Amino acid sequence: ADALTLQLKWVTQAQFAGYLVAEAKGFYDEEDLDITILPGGPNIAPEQVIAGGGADIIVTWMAAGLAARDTGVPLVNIAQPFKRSGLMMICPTESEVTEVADFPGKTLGVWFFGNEYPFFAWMNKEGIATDGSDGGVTVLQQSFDIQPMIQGQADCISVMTYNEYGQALDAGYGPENLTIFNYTEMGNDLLEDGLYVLEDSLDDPAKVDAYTRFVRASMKGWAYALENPEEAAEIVVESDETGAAELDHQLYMVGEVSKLVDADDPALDMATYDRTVKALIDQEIIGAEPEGAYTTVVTDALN
Amino acid sequence: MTPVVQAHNLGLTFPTADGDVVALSDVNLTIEKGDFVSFIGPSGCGKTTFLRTIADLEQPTSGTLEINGQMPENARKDRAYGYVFQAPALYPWRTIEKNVALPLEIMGYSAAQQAERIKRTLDLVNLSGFENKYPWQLSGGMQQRASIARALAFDADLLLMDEPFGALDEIVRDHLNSELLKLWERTKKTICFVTHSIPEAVYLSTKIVVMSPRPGRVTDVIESNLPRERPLDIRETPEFLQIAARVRDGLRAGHSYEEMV
Amino acid sequence: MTPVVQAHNLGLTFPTADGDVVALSDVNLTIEKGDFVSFIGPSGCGKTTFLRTIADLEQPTSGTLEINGQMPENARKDRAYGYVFQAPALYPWRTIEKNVALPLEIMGYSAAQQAERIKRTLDLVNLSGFENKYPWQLSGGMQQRASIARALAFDADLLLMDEPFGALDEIVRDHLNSELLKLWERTKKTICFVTHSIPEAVYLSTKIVVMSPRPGRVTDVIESNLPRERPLDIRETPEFLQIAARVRDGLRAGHSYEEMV
Amino acid sequence: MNRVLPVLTILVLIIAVWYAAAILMNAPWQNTLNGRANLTDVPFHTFAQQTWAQDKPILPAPHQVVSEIWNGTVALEITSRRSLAYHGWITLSATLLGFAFGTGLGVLLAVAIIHNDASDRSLMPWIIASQTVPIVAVAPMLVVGLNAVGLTGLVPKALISMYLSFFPVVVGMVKGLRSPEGIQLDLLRTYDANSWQVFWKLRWPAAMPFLFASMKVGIAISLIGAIVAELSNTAGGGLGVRLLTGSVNGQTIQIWAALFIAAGLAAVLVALVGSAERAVNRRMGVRA
Amino acid sequence: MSFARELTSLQLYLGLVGGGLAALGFLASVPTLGSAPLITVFFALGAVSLARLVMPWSLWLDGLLAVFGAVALIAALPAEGVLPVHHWLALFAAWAFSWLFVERLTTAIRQGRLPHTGTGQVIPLIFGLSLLVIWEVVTRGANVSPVLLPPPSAIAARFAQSTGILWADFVQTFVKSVIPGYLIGCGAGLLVAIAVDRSPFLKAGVMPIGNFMSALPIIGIAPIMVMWFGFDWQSKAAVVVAMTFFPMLVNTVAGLNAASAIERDLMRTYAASYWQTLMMLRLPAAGPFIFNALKINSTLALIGAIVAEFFGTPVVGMGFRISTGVGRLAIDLVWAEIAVAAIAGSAFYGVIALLERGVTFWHPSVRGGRA
Ligand SMILES: Nc1ncnc2c1ncn2[C@@H]1O[C@H](COP(=O)(O)OP(=O)(O)OP(=O)(O)O)[C@@H](O)[C@H]1O
Ligand SMILES: Nc1ncnc2c1ncn2[C@@H]1O[C@H](COP(=O)(O)OP(=O)(O)OP(=O)(O)O)[C@@H](O)[C@H]1O
Ligand SMILES: Cc1ncc(C[n+]2csc(CCO)c2C)c(N)n1
Ligand SMILES: [Mg+2]
Ligand SMILES: [Mg+2]
Repeated sequence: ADALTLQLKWVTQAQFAGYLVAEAKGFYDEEDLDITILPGGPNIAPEQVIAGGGADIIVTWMAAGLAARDTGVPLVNIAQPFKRSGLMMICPTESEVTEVADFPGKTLGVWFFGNEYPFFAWMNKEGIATDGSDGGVTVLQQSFDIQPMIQGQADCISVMTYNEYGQALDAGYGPENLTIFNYTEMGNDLLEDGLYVLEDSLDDPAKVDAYTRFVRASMKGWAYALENPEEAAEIVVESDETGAAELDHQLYMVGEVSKLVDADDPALDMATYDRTVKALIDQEIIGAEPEGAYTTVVTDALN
Repeated sequence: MTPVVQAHNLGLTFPTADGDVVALSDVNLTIEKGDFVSFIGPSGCGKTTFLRTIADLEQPTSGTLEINGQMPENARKDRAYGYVFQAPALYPWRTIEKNVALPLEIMGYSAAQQAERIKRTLDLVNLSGFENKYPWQLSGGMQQRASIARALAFDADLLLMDEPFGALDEIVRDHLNSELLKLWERTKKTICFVTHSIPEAVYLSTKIVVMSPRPGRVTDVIESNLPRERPLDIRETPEFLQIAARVRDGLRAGHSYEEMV
Repeated sequence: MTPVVQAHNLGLTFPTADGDVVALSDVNLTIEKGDFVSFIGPSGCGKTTFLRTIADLEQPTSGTLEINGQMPENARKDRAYGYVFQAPALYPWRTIEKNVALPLEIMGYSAAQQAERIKRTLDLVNLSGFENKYPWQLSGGMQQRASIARALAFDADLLLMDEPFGALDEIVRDHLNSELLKLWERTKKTICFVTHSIPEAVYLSTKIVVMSPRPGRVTDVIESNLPRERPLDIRETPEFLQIAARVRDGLRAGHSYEEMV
Repeated sequence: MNRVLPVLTILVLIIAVWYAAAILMNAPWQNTLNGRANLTDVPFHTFAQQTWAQDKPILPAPHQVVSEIWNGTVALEITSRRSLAYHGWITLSATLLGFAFGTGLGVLLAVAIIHNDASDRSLMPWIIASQTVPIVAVAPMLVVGLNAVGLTGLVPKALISMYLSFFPVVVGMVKGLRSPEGIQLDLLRTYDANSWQVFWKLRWPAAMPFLFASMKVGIAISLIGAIVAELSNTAGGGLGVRLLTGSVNGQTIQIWAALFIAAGLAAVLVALVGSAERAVNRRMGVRA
Repeated sequence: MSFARELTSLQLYLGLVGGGLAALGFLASVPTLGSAPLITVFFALGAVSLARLVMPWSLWLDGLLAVFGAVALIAALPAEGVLPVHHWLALFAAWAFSWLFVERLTTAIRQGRLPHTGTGQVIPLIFGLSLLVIWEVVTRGANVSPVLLPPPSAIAARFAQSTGILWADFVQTFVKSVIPGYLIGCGAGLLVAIAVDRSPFLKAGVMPIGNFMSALPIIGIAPIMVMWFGFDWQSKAAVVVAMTFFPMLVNTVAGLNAASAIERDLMRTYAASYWQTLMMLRLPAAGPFIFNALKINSTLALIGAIVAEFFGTPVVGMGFRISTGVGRLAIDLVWAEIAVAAIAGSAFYGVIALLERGVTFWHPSVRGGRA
């Protein structure tokens, strides 16, 4: 069997249900693959791991992937199961933010570590300063939960529809006492979880074949997960070595993720790709239009 | 006149892990003003303990002890005595001058008084010129003299000295012995002096207390009839040798090799 | 016969931060086999330094020094001497027995030889029964005797002893002095002995070396004509007192208060 | 009894303050919750109990932490991924391996330093500087770098533990191996002992108290190292990962439970070194 | 052989290794003569140094050889690809010469042939520079990905470019979090120690707990502190306070007991008051212990503040930059921050150590030479 290592972008959770299910249900075995799935975390940069040879394939957000490519890690997108963004910014009513025009002078929580690009692209588009100057917003490096909102340390915080937003709902927040800025609905979404490999590995047809089988099995995993959310949530909890994943929450997450993933077609959507590239160039995060940052050989081979 | 020290059936027992140690037992002793009393005896016989009890650093477990007619604690609070420990116990972060100043600062002497007394006592022990040195820059003998200066700096009438010259060679010792005698004559202080040396005890004292260990007790009190004026060569006179012999006999009686040393 | 120690214009200067210290200057001395030589002199006159130079623990800066006709370094490598330091320097993690065994282990004696020698030397210094005690369980005097046993355990013909009895009281000292004399007579060792005590020096020695400081030098070498057999009360004889007086004069000449102590 | 009573008093005091603080710190959120549920006029003792029973409190009450620990250890099979004993074991093995590496390295460096002047002069300042490098910052990169050369799992964590724990050992052992006085060294010189004999018969035994003092600090620091390493290496679990995931999911009770297990582990480890010390002391005849 | 006898066996061995490797390297570079002329020259000179066996060879020549080797190597580093195999010999030879130089310098200082001040400080510098050269040559010569470990030159370049950011981060972390946290933590530890010391009951109760706490992984409270005290510097200072408090408490309590019985008895004979005894005897005697804690804490404080910044900060601070820098693969900036942290930490430690020398000048460990 071909051995491949997959580095996830975050801790084991239903955000990665497709891969975990594919592994648990033996879909990878069926494709004669031996997959090792490595959990990530707030201090693990998948781009660095793959550059160091610690992984063959990584799950990361496109903005981070392209930024890494610009710094000299030649990442190539081979598939894009997530079609839409799950990123939102939410502001409780107490913050008195109801529209973008209310932002100046407010404190906004943002995740860094490669997750910050969509926010800055949005602010860039709105012309709101983020460098602490007058008339701009104050940015906080937000922890990965909703505490800053509960405690009133930030006026608005970043959430993922499938994770922190659920925590907010659990804590008694809801559409009635929140203003929600959904990046997808605003047309500000940048591509999120995609699969990336190193460019030179694509020169090897055997590798390309292995990637193709990997993507095929993974998509089968996604399809299965979306059809059987309970079982998928159980598999996620079962796969979590840290024992921190909670079944209810994972079930919620599978449900939300299903709204973002297209289990039938992992091909890259070029319109969103172009928007992502443009946003990065506008912010000068990357210097120029990237060449060869994606390939369709894998997705083309699927059919 | 009330005696300076009056011990009556004084006893002191240290409870320790392997049983009680009787450091002092049934000690009866009276020291009058102006006496120069030497304590001599084998190691562990309670000399230091007795001095410490006078100084209210140990509490007697039986009998009574009065200093100037009052309880040792009150005498201590009256700053009735100066104590010279067996080790110099100078504070290494203070210069010699500042070490001598320590009791004066504590007792609230004015800066001018302090300066005057420091100068006088350092002169007395021959340490002028070393005011600004730190203790570790001085030899052991110089340190010991500085600690004597410190005890003399405030005018306590009673001086408790625990083997102050133990670390010094014979010549220096002779010199300091005669200086001490002169000081005692001039100031009429009362002095309690612990020593291991028989000639020293005999040379200095008006009264020699011989002690013996296990339990610590007084075995002999020898009144010396030597004149107050004592040139160094008095030590070759028959009177001197006779007292020395009596002290030596008393000491030897309290000794037995196997257990002590 | 080659002398055991032969020093010729020996000098030793320590360079220090505030200038050179001349610890030994122009020392000329010959010590024959079987001599008992005492070194006496005020603090800092170089007694310890001289012993350490013999032992190859310090390097002379001028002149020559031969031990048994060879360089001190070679003598040390031949294990020509046993050294008793001013402090006992016992290793606290070794029992008395193991402390005495230390040189034997290093010199590669067999277990049986070690056991035999330990027993013999501990007997000699009256410490039988304390083999398995640790140093802190012994009094200062017992510790000092253990360190003497350690120096005697291997049969060096030369014994260097630096104030071995400094910490002991007079009675114990008397006892050990006569034991040491007996040992010396029996084994015919050569002994170099540093002391502060005039009676001790006179009582023990065949030769007394009087030293004086700044610069450290030998001011007098007194050959003693006392008989080899010396009861303790020899110390009251006129011959004894006469030698003692000469030593005292020699000492006093090298002394001056202001600078030394 | 004389020693237990004061400690107990202080402990009781701490717990009392803790409960009070839990009420105070959790009150604002409880008020929001009650307000939302239209609960008014909640009597104080009910309110207090509410603040001690929140799901994600700012400060969990002591009994919440204790029950989390109980549920995570005794009430679970030890092999379960949710078992705190399991995670504790993972952290412990990294700690012990790192401690062994660190002590070994520390002793070796100390030996080099005392025997070679050039090592002393060139190494010491850098050893101190090494500890001013924020290892937490280097750890993630180190984990990736070691991964690149094929080292994964326990070893990277142990190396980070080592990095922190060798320091007290070097410092202590340099002091300890230099602690023999001149006269004790001179004694061996008079026997013409070689440097091997000087080391084993004098320097090493003299350094024992320093070694144990350093090891007590070192083992506690090793544990910190293992936890820090786990913050950058979530694969495989461990108490650090529990801390991290607790923080990521806002599970405060989980954070506190992991913290307490770590604390208990540290205490046990330090106590173990302490008893090893006493055993060695007894063999070396140290005064009780 | 007589000249070689002036060297220790280690020095002789290093000289032979350096010279031998250079000779070997020279032979290996004959086929490609001229491709890296500086390295070839270095090899030749290194081989010539074997002459030390038959003639005097100054230690300064060894120093020059080491420097020349380092310069030649760095000049020969390829822009792409890896260093030719035989050039690695130059690295080992240069290392041997620099080590030899350090050894001989040390010997010369010890024997009084060179002044202690000045030259003494050079030795650790040479050692550090050697490490940097090795780092540079290995990362660039072996083509290590800059995303994993950038060469020092790249870090230095980034440092020079980003002084503005680095300064702002330094102010946020060091000036705003570390310094106040350190002062409060150490101050509180000292005061509590004095308070606890007055009551035997308190002491018996607090000390075991304090000992226990000082062994705990206090770093773990960082997320909690961020939760309690917010994102800004206050939560970082709180972590620093918690980390520095217990070492100071434990050390000070031990230090207050450091005055010997006889020194206390002396105070008793003067009927000195509690405060007089504290100020004139016990605090000065505790000085070395207090400074010990101050030194330990100086390294702990910075680490604590940086960890705390991993759990939420405003968008400035060394910990923020480090954690987000890794995410953005700005690894050279991360190392520049690490360099700032190491420099600041070492300087902090150095200042405390200097203070210690001044204040506890009387203590044998200070009097007796190097600390
Ligand atoms: N704090 C103590 N606890 C227990 N035993 C003590 C204590 N202090 C002294 N002793 C014991 O009391 C006895 C008398 O001791 P003390 O120090 O008074 O003797 P000393 O005559 O001064 O001896 P030395 O000449 O050696 O100074 C000894 O047996 C000693 O061991
Ligand atoms: N290592 C050293 N460095 C500098 N000076 C030294 C050293 N050792 C000894 N001295 C000095 O050399 C002189 C002789 O010292 P030495 O120890 O030989 O005297 P001593 O006669 O043994 O004195 P004591 O009777 O006090 O033991 C003294 O002035 C001393 O300060
Ligand atoms: C450039 C240079 N290289 C090596 C050493 C020597 N050295 C320093 S630390 C160490 C490890 C063990 O002590 C060694 C061998 C030096 N001083 N300078
Ligand atoms: Mg005494
Ligand atoms: Mg001496």
